[in-house]
Amino acid sequence: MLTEYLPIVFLLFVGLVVGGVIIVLSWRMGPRTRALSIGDSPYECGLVPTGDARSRVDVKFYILAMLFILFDVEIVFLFPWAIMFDALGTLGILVMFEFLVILLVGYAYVWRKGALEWD
Amino acid sequence: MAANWIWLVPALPLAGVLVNGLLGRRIGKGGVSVIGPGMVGAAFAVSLWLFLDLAARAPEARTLSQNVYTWISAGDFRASVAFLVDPLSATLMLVVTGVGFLIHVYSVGYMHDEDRRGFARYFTYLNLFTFAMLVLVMADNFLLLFVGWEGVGLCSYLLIGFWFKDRANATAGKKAFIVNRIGDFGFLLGIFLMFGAFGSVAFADVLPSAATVLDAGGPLAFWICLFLFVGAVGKSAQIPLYVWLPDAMAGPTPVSALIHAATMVTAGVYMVARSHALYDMAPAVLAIVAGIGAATALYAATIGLVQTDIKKVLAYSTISQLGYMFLGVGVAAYAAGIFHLVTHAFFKALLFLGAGSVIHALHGEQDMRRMGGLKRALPVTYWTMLAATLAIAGIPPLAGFFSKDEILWRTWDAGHPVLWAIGLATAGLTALYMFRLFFLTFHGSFRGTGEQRQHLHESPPSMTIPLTVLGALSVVGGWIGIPPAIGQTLGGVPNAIESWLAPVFADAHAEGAAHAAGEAHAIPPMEYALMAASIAVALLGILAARYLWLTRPELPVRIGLQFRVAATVLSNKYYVDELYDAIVVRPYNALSHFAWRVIDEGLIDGLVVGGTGAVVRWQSRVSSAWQSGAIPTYVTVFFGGVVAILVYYLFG
Amino acid sequence: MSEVGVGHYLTLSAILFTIGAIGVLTRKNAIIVFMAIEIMLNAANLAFVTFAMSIGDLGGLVMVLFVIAVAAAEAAVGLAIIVAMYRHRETVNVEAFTAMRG
Amino acid sequence: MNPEIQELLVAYRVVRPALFPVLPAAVLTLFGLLALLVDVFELGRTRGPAEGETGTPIMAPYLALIGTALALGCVGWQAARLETAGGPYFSGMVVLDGFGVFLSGVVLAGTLLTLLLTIGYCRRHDIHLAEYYHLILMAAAGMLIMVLAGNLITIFVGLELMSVGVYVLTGFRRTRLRSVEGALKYFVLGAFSTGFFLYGMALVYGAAGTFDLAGIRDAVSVPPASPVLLAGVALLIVGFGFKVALVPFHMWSPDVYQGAPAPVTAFMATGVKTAGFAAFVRVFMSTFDGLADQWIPVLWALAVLTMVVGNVAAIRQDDIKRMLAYSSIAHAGYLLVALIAHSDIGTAAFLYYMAAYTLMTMGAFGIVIVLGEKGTENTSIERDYAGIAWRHPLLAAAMALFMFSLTGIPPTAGFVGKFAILSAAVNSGHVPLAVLLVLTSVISAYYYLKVVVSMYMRASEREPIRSQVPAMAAIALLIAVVGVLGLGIFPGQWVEMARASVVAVTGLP
Repeated sequence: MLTEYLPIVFLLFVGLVVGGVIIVLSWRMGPRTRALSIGDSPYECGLVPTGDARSRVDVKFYILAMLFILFDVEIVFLFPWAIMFDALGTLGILVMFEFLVILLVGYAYVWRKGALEWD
Repeated sequence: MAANWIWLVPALPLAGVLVNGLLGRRIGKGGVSVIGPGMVGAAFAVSLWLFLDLAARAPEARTLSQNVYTWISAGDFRASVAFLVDPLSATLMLVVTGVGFLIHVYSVGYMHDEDRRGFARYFTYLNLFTFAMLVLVMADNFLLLFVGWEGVGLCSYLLIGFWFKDRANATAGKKAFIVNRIGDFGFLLGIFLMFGAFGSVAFADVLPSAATVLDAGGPLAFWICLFLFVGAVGKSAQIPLYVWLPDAMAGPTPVSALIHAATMVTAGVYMVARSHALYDMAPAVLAIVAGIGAATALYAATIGLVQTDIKKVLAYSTISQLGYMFLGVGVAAYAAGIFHLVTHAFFKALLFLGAGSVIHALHGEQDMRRMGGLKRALPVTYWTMLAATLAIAGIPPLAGFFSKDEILWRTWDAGHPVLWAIGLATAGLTALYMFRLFFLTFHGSFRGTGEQRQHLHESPPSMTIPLTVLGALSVVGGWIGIPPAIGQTLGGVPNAIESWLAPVFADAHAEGAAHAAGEAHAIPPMEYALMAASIAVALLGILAARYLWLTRPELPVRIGLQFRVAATVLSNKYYVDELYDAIVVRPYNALSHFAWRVIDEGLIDGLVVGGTGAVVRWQSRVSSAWQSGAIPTYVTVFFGGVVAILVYYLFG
Repeated sequence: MSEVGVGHYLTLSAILFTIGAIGVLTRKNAIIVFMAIEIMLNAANLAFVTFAMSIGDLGGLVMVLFVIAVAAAEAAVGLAIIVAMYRHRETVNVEAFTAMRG
Repeated sequence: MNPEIQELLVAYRVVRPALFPVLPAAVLTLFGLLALLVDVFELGRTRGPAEGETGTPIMAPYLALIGTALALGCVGWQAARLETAGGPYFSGMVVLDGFGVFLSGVVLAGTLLTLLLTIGYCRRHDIHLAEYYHLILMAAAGMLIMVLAGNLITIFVGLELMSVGVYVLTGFRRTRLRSVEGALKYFVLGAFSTGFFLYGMALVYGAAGTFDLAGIRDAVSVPPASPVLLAGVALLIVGFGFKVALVPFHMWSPDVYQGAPAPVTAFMATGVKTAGFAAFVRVFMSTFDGLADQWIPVLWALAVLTMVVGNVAAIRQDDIKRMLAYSSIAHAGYLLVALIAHSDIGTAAFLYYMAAYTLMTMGAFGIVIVLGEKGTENTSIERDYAGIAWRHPLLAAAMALFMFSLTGIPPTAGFVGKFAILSAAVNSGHVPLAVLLVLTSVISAYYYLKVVVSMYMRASEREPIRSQVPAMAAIALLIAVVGVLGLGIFPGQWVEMARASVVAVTGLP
């Protein structure tokens, strides 16, 4: 049954090869564009950005956003447990407790480091 | 039981290493001067005891061994730290500890200007060298032999670069080490092939079964022996891996005497002799050994003739003499090769130490053009050097005569007249360049500075006593190997060393064995003729040297200058000289210079050593050119690797 | 062909993976490079899920959870590194960082 | 008794035996978290010299040391109880066998030495963050998980735990451009390789229907191998090849090694490499055992490239960290030869070499670390190492020993290790590879020797390095010296241990 997937492997392969060859060729033969070229601009398609792209958003925003992602994603481990809560029993509770304790240490760290304070 | 105490022999110098290395600065120069030589002296005493113990046994039972511990044990593979004392290794042990002891004593005087720290460091290295060399000669398997082999290389490297303030010394040390690694590479491959064929690397397993496991003349025997010989070529400075030895003279002179003349460089000869059972299965390799030996002997002798640095002359002389030893083992005259190894250790160590004494007296001067007339100021050095020079020139009844002549005779006897002729020519050259050195140094008038003349002095007793002892050995050392041709006329004096070594080489060629055992044997008249020839050649060389550098000291100098033909024709007296110059000396000098400047420095040094380096450096540049520092390049190379592997799997 | 089957998902996964890989190769902006890597990881996730469903094994799904969690951690670390880089050179062009080479 | 408590006890009885194999990793995690917590609540931390300035963490380094030592003790316990150890643990996600326990020991020894060297380093370079120790412990825990993994998922989780920690550690000196640049390069390429690695896992999973290593082995043992499986194997080679720095997936390593703080470099060169190779060898020796004919040629080519490029490129380097980076690439090539030998002897040689390599590399980096001064790490071989032997004779002698061991000169650990690999290769008929190994070792003599020559035979032309050797670093160096000599002169029982340890790998459940 695996041979059915053979075309996919080949697709993967041909895609990688063709893409790779084109890139290597253009990299080797094309003119050298150094740093700070168009490739760095926010919209490489040529749209001229209006205003200063570097209007600063407070870095705390990013930190908070990153922290949110981290803690948010850990929830994925809670869903399967919640579904199977009954079947897993006390052992499940113990394991999940341990998992949460580790998360809590992370939380305490973030809190004590002041990452949660807006000022 | 003597066998239980074998470990003491290497352990004593090792103890010296520990004491000098760890406490050297605390016990001071006095303490170091006692411990350093003392430990080696004690090792000599134990070796002597073991030797006597062996000698008291029946010839077949002359083997002692001691297993200290199992070093590596991996599956079928076992290598032990185990020592073997048989006639061959006992001989070498005596040479290493005996000559080593004398050189240690000498060093106490020679190095007395060093500060406390340098002094302790020097003796630590020297003791370490002795330890490694003993491991090398006493090992009972090839792997342990290799350990000693690497160890002596390491010490050699450390001692060459001892005075490291000098950049040239450091480079020389590095060169020695790297050239030796090339040799070691061959050696290690040889050991692996051997392990593949025999399933063991112990002498006791490999050597007796060589004849059954290997086909005589087969490819396996050929490659094993060839690879081992590559190792020997590196360590014993033969063509084409000899380039490091002349440079190695940058180290202190006693080091040159011990390592680069008497012991380490002869390890290759020992190794070939030790594995003679393998070489007997590979006659083609033996022929290569003999050929390279003879070629090196002649080649190095020609270069030795035009050197002006006293130690360089001796260095090329050592290479040349090592060539003799390989010629000997190459014609399956293993005992003769070892015999020459022993006598050479005596007289060459003495020559180096004598040269050291001269250099010491002249405060570091090594150029013979600025010496001369030192006979009066350095009487002990003079007389002992005379003995050594006569010995190396091959004048009977000194040591060199017997051993060299034995090799020459066995070469002829084995049916190699060409190699014999090369050997004979080399003997003449040896006499020529050695007496050149001798006359330039001790005779004539002093050519150094007035200040040097004021400070001329004979060396202290710690230096002259070893000189005297070695001088005596250079005179009588050859008597242990008096060939039957002379021995029988003297009333049955036996060839002691051949019969002593006979049990080790017993399974060599049957004809050789009979010969070695000293059985009554019809002496072909040819042997006397050859003997006479080599004495005549040696005398000729001495006379020529006397004429060129003593009677007419201006002559060799003028040879090198541009010559005015008209002026020379005027004088009848010079006419003969001119002819001689034109026909013999000038082409010869040109050839020597060619060999030295072009082949030695240009071709081998520049092309082989330097060229390899250049190729590697170029490769290195190419490799790191890819390392552009830019992430896109890295990603691309990475991706190229992925694609290559996928291509292989999906289409390969 | 009307039914969307395993083959389709895998094809999509392969295409995604290739797009991601080529994105890493061509883009100079570190953040976009990083996004391209995330596309590669998600292509692998798609393949895991597809295989898991076609085989009827839950392992693939479990793997996906781990990959998601790890990708989040990598994102946090990666962005922090990129920010640190920006502070040194005022640019996020990956070609601009060649202090070490050879 | 309360029924809830009884239930907890029952659960505990279920969990307890399962914890046994992961005990060292658990101890590391616990102490890692403790180190972080204690510090963040400002316990065991000196006050900063002025208001708002941070003080020095006092407890975190010791907690890390104690945790590692305890974990090492646990590994010893595991080794002692190995024969009675049952299993499978965590449904086969984790396997406890001699191979894993041996390498756990190697990893933890490397971690311990790293910590001993780190403490003085941090003090000297004013790094006052407890996170440093936390990250080292967590990365080490990841390594242990990788080493004992019996499942591709576990390998992945361990790998990422280790990698994420090391990415951060690389960029830890964030005010220094090179440190951050190294981190960026490591991160971008590392994440890129993770993509391939994961896709490879997906393909193998698709072909075999399971992530379990033993299960995969059963599934793939029936030839012929499908292209999907082979593509998966290829991508796994890429993933592992990146972590252990095989050419052409090595490009990151010189830059990263040079940029990272020296103790982190040491940790990467030893721990990361050990863990990467552990999983690599386990997967290919046991799981893909039946596909040996398929992967040996590829690894063969990689080994040739790795040995040649690693050794040749090292010659040009003047920065000692960079030189050691290329050297560690070269050593990865030697280790790969042991894997290619594809035999018990080869795996035993691999184990032995890994231990030897860890000790000698750690030692070499240890010297590099203690020769650093505040503000500069002093890494130029020509300039900073010239004439060291005068001022620091013991350090120079130790460095020379490590260099000789890396070259493979007897009687050091490096020689015995190289010898073991060579004999394994010859035994399996890979004579050309063995020849190349010896040949490239000859080349390597050149650059290792350059360090020794510089130390012993060059006059220093700069201000003398004023460097006190911290007591802990001295202990670490002493351990390394004794280890390198001990493994070289008395290798017997170690070789024996390595041999005993491999039986379980090839006979994986």
